[in-house]
Amino acid sequence: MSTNPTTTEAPAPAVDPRLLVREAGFAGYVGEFKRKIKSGDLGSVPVVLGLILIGAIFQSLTGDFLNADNLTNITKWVAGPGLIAVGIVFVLLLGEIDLSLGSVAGVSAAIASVLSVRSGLNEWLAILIAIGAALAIGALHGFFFAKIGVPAFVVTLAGLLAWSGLQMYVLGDKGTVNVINDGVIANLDTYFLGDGDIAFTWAFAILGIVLFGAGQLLDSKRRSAAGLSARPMSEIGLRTGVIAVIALVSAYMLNQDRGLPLPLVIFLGIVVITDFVLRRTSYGRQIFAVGGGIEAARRAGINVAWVRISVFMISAGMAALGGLFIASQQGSADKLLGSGNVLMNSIAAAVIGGTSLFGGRGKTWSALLGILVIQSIITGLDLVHVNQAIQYMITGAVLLGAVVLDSVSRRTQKSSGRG
Amino acid sequence: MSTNPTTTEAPAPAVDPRLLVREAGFAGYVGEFKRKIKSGDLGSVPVVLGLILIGAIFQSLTGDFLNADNLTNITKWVAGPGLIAVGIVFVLLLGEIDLSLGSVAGVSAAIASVLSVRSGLNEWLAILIAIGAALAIGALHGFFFAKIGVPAFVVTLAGLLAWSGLQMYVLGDKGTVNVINDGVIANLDTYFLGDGDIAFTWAFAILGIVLFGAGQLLDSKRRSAAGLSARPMSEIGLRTGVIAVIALVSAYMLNQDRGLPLPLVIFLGIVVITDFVLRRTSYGRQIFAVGGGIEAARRAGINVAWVRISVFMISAGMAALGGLFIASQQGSADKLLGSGNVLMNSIAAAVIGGTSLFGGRGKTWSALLGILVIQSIITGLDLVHVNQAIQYMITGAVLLGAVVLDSVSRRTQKSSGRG
Amino acid sequence: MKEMVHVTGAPVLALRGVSKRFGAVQALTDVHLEVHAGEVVALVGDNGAGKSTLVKTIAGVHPIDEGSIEWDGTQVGINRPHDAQALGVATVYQDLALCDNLDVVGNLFLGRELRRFGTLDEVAMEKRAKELLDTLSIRIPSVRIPIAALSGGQRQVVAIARALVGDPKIVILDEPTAALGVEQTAQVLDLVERLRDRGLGVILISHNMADVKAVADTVAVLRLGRNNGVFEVASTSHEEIISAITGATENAVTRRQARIAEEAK
Amino acid sequence: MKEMVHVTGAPVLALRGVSKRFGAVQALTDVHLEVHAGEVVALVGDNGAGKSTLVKTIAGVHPIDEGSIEWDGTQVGINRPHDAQALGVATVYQDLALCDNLDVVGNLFLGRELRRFGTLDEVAMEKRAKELLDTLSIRIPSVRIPIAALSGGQRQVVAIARALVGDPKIVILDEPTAALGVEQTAQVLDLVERLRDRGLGVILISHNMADVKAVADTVAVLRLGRNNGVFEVASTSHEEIISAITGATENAVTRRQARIAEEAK
Amino acid sequence: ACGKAGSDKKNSADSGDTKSIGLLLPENASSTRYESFDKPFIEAKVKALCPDCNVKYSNAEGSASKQKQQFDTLIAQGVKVIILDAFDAKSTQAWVKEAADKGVKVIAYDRLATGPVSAYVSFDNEKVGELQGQALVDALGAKAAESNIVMINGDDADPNAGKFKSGAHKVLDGKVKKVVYEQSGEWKPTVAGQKIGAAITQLGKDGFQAVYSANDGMAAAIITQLKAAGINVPVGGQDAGLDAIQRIVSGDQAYTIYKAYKPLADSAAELAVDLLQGKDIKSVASASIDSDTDKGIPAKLLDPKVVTKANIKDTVIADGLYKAADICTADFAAGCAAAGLK
Ligand SMILES: Nc1ncnc2c1ncn2[C@@H]1O[C@H](COP(=O)(O)OP(=O)(O)OP(=O)(O)O)[C@@H](O)[C@H]1O
Ligand SMILES: Nc1ncnc2c1ncn2[C@@H]1O[C@H](COP(=O)(O)OP(=O)(O)OP(=O)(O)O)[C@@H](O)[C@H]1O
Ligand SMILES: O[C@@H]1[C@@H](O)[C@H](O)OC[C@H]1O
Ligand SMILES: [Mg+2]
Ligand SMILES: [Mg+2]
Repeated sequence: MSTNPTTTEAPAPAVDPRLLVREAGFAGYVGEFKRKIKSGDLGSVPVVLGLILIGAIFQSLTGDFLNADNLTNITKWVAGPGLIAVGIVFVLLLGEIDLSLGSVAGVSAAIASVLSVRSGLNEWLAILIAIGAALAIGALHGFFFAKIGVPAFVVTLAGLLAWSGLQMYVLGDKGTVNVINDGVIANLDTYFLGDGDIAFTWAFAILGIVLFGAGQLLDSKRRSAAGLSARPMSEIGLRTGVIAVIALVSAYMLNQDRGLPLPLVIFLGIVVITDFVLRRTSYGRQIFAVGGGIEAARRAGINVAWVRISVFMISAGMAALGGLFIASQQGSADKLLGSGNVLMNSIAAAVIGGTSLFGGRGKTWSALLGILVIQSIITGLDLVHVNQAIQYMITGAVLLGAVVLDSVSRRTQKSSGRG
Repeated sequence: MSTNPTTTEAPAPAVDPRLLVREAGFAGYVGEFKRKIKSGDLGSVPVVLGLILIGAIFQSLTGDFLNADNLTNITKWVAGPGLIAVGIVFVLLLGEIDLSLGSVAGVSAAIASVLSVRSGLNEWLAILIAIGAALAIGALHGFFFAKIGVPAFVVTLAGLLAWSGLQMYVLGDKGTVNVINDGVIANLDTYFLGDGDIAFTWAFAILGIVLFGAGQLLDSKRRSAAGLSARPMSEIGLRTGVIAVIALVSAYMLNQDRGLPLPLVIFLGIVVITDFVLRRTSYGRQIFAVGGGIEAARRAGINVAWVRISVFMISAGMAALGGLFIASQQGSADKLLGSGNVLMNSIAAAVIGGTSLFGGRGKTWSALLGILVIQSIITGLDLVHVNQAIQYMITGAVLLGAVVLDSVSRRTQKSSGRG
Repeated sequence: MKEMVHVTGAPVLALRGVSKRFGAVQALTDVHLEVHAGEVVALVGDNGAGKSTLVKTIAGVHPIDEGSIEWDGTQVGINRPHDAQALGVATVYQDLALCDNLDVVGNLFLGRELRRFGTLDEVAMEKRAKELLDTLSIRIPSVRIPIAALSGGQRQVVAIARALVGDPKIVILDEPTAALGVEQTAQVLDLVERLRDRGLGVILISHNMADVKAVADTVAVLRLGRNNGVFEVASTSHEEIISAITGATENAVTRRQARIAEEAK
Repeated sequence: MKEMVHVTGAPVLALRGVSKRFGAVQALTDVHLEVHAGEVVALVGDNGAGKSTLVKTIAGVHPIDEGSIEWDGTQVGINRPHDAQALGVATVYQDLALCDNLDVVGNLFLGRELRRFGTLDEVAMEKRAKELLDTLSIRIPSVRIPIAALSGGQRQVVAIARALVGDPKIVILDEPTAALGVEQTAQVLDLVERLRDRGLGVILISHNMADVKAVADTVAVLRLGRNNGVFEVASTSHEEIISAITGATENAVTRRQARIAEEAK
Repeated sequence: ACGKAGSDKKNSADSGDTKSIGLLLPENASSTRYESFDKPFIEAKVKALCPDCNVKYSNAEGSASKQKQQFDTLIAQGVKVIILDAFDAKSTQAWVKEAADKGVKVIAYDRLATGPVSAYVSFDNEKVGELQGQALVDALGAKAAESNIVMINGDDADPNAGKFKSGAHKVLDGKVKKVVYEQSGEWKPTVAGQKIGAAITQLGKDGFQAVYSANDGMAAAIITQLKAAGINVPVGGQDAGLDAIQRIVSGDQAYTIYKAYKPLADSAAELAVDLLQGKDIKSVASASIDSDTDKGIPAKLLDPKVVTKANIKDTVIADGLYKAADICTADFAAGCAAAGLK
């Protein structure tokens, strides 16, 4: 029962022989993909599949879901809750929650519109003040959480109440304020780049593809130069190809309708920027560290309190932006803006997109994917004429269904991994 | 710089000499208390102080807060959301969340009233069916969470939507159903034991005191008999004394008004029972273990899936009970029962009472303390009669204030402890 | 190197051709292992050799990908920790796996609480806990403080004591003395011998060759996830085992010794 | 027992009368300790003696209750880990304190990331990480897998390598070789010697007397949270240290040895 | 037994509070009317009629259970007269009875609470729906019969919403070609905006000729989405919010329903003060109405009015609800001039 131990090997560690190196070329890509399916390590694929499924179901039910103008509407409406969801991703990365974001969205929209409409302030200035107020609110939450030690849940629950009170107070007796006709806020939702010029859409899509491809190439070059394992060209090509197809098809669809919607551009821009901050800067690394193990982060000399406070400022700032988009979409700021399902939808978006509620795992792209799922369900159901009770039940079922796929694949991953 | 090492001691471990043993008698009790204040290890004391503070403030503002009938009202109104909060404590102990409990409360109340009023079923049977439905709902949530691996947040968010749809559907076009006059559900809120006979109140208070004192005594006896450290008599006396004062004063106040309210008795009874289950049974221990470290619990051979499913059943069952109390209190089951702030208030109650959102730490008594804080704020503000916007802001501030005390003391504890 | 396998009847536990993969890492490849009643098998190997992974497959923490596990000669499926416990496997994990929020008593009896009238018998458990810890000569300020407040060694002893509650047939100890002081280590080695004498099978993982040589009957070496020899302790030298572990006769250990010898001159 | 303290000028770090209490447990009472440049101080003691607690007060994890800390002869306040790092203390904790969700590279450079145009320079960090791990002769499947997927020993090496990023004046190692294989242990001992030769002060906590005797200049013994002697390694026997640790000349270790000797007869 | 609870208490309710009037309003979110109009008007009128009286106000925030607590709290405070705008009129039977047993009088305000209420002041909610329907037909003019209509209703959970809906259907069904899309906007502007988006997708830009919106808040979002899609059809609401009046001025919205809050509030205040002082109320509440539970309730019923560009001056401005200056901010100056508001 004994084997002869090897005694010839050199002591300095070479590449671990147990690491399954993928075959080169396309075959290797396919093999790797198969392995990933088996071990459930599929990243965003299940959510994207869920999205496709939702689209297919609603299209077959209504025949209108894949209309260019419906799709355009969806891309416009994801911006408001989507931006709030981006803020939530940051908070969730810390393993915390921010319940106040709906109210913060509401109070910011109220401040911006009251200042610009009733007090006649310059609209840009009004917007800046509103965002500034939101940042201050976030800093206050962060302070009570990080410095006083009140659980974030309680701080932001108190905020949820207090800021919606403030929102009512700011709007005052006269209530709802219409946003300025054709003003900055009004245009957030309604403007199409170049007033619907299709050139903008194509340019935007191609820019995206080129940046993505170039980034991947450069990275791969640097890694090879440093003697590290790098993505093979075939894979870079394939990935860029997939991105290109998505971008170009989207551009084509948008151009069938009104062109490139401003809210989509801003939302995508913010997702890209925040993703960069999280993955490519020390600050982002610190957020992950605090979320993954606060004690380890503290012992590494990270200023945990500052990370926490700043994250709550970011989430409040994003909520303010989101609130402005919602005001733009409904044409007014009112006492209800930001209440109801807004917060839940945004949190759900982040979670559906794959951000963990327990900290340390997630990305802002999940806000985009998740809110697309949710907004597709909402819009799809709007096209189906059933009564409100049934609609609620279906929404619940579809929401669950969209995540089951993802969970099943993750479960495989879990059972084949540690823990 | 070297000291002479001791070389005489026996190797078998005796009591650790570094453990600071408390002085005997009353002086020791005071010393221990001082030490606890210093290290922030105060248990429920800060929350109770917060409660007293809230009472004092509202009494001085309105002059009506400490009226016997206002206090009686508060004790009646805590039952509904309080029972939901008890369910939430169970879920929080696992480190999870259940967003559906408001809807579950609503749908259960709807089922019970529709069956008993519109279908003319026996009211007890209707209640049993409603609770059974809630347990089934909880099992379904648990199944998707524990077996399929969908995050509890998403499962119960889907539930929140689906069950409130079901609630509307069950109530149908006719909407609101009034509960049967003087029926079982109606009495849940309005009945006073012995129809207001003061003997019941006194008996209940004395029973509580005796059970508490006897329990402490017996426990201490058994421990001494087994040679383990036991609570000294002086401390047992002091603790029982404090409980006695609280119980007798409450009884006196209640007897100034309508006597012993049924909802208070049921709520207290359920808190005591669930506390017993959590602290004195293997099942309760398993819940703590899963919440404290799921992997450790799994490796200890605990059936984690079953613990999770059962906990979601408990929370849904508690929500159903809570829903019946709410229906009783408002005299009807309507489409909005359980919506709005019900869920948030219940979660906040659990957290304010000291149950951790991150699992493994808490008790059902925290539901009682927390809901008393919240209901006192709500009732107090109702007595003050300021406008809504201001009320919201004050509620937020008071809520935060009530927890700051607790957090500050816990923070001391943290900085003087590990981590 | 001699091919000597210690046999006293059929093995209680036998692994046959076990493989286990994590994502892109093949942690175990075709591993064989046998443990007999009354035998102490030391499982040794370099860091990352797959020892803990192997132990976890036996304990039901990770189900195996390929191969089979035999218990008293019949093939069994171990898919969750509960299965292993039901067979009679008690495991002390390298990462301890204790519940930070429970106190020492709670952790010791987790899953096997003592009861009285259906409710937890805290008094009996506390008493038994003290006795157990005393036999391992550890001083813990109080058995009622949460695990989170214990020192590294104190926790390790609690984890070891856990394995003694209940009535196992095989005890697996994954680096049980790593965090222990000299005295506690001696106690654990004594304990291992007592377990063997009571007819239990013991799998002991350790990087300490002195300890291994002191208590083990057989040494199984893992290297890069594969078997790399099984040795009879009595007839194998320290150096033979080390070179099976490192896969080289010349290694950092010998180099260091050579250098020190050099410097001493 | 001789009273010999190794002195090369003023100590870099000196603890004077440090006390620390957790709730009802007095973990440290009036503890003194000095570390000089180019000196390896071994800190030994029974499980729960307070070694890790002492180390954590130096590293700023727990602020001290009483006493003072001197750095290069001037009194300093160390209230958070950042303060200690700023002074030049690098610490390898017994509980490692790594972020499970970050990969090996992320953990190694946490708080001291290499940057390029203001953004993380992943390529440079990955390269450096590989070099660092190579010097500690550990084989890790990939430096891009999360810490949670590593074996016990692999994690420990990552934690040790972490302390070498940056430019410390004092390195504290709390049981650094507990989970390491023979080869890796030898490498870490080599490393300690290299650090000393570079003029750094090293505090090494270990339960392994052989390792202590091999690399330490001075041994400080803690017992039940108090100083229990400081010894010059060269002139102190194994037994003397052990009896200072256990507080008894007769203990489980000697009993075990006696019994084995007996049985051998 | 040893006796009844409360036997020796100096019952605050018995001693009574002869200076306080309770005011319970149902919600504050879906409409601004309650805190902008009802509450201040009632307070002012009470002060005018009885200078040392005060009004104790609470808002139920859309929850029957919360309203019951506020109701009981008023009774605990010793209030003897309560003006109740029930969040859910069906639920109140037991409460009102309980109050009556304690000698507390309840005036049903706006919504007809069940139970033995002392009086009722209101608009007829079904009538509101009918007016909305008629105003939409009027806005369409001659084309009405060939027009397809989109209806965005209120929240199914709100009992009033059903009344508005059925009232509107009563008029629209028959007078217009067809209701081609009908969904609940849940009283939420964003939801309403998205529903109209779906309607546009499904029906096309020319697929409908008018939109019924149950209130102004939802109308704002609907109009924004219609504009963005380049559609210009009549849209109507309810509540006469300032923003709605402005949209009417600018021609974006066709009409709103003005429930003349002032007379409503004044009558309620008069009734309350009379009841408090033990006077007869027949002079104010001269009509009589039956509720689900009680018959012959003394009532005062007011008529809601439709507001269009033509009668802004004679309604909301004449009643002092808004000043021309409130309405005519920079954005709306041109429209105001055209409508003759200055
Ligand atoms: N959950 C997991 N996911 C991915 N890789 C894993 C996982 N668990 C273990 N591994 C890998 O499997 C290999 C074996 O790990 P294992 O913990 O069994 O080693 P070990 O022999 O116990 O080492 P040590 O002596 O350091 O404890 C390691 O390379 C490790 O990286
Ligand atoms: N956060 C804490 N709360 C309460 N007690 C603590 C805490 N941390 C440590 N202790 C206690 O302080 C004592 C010393 O612990 P410490 O971890 O310093 O021991 P150690 O010498 O490092 O032991 P080991 O060799 O086992 O690692 C122990 O009795 C432990 O229970
Ligand atoms: O005035 C309306 C009110 O009656 C209804 O209940 O809620 C919506 C409002 O617009
Ligand atoms: Mg291991
Ligand atoms: Mg230690």
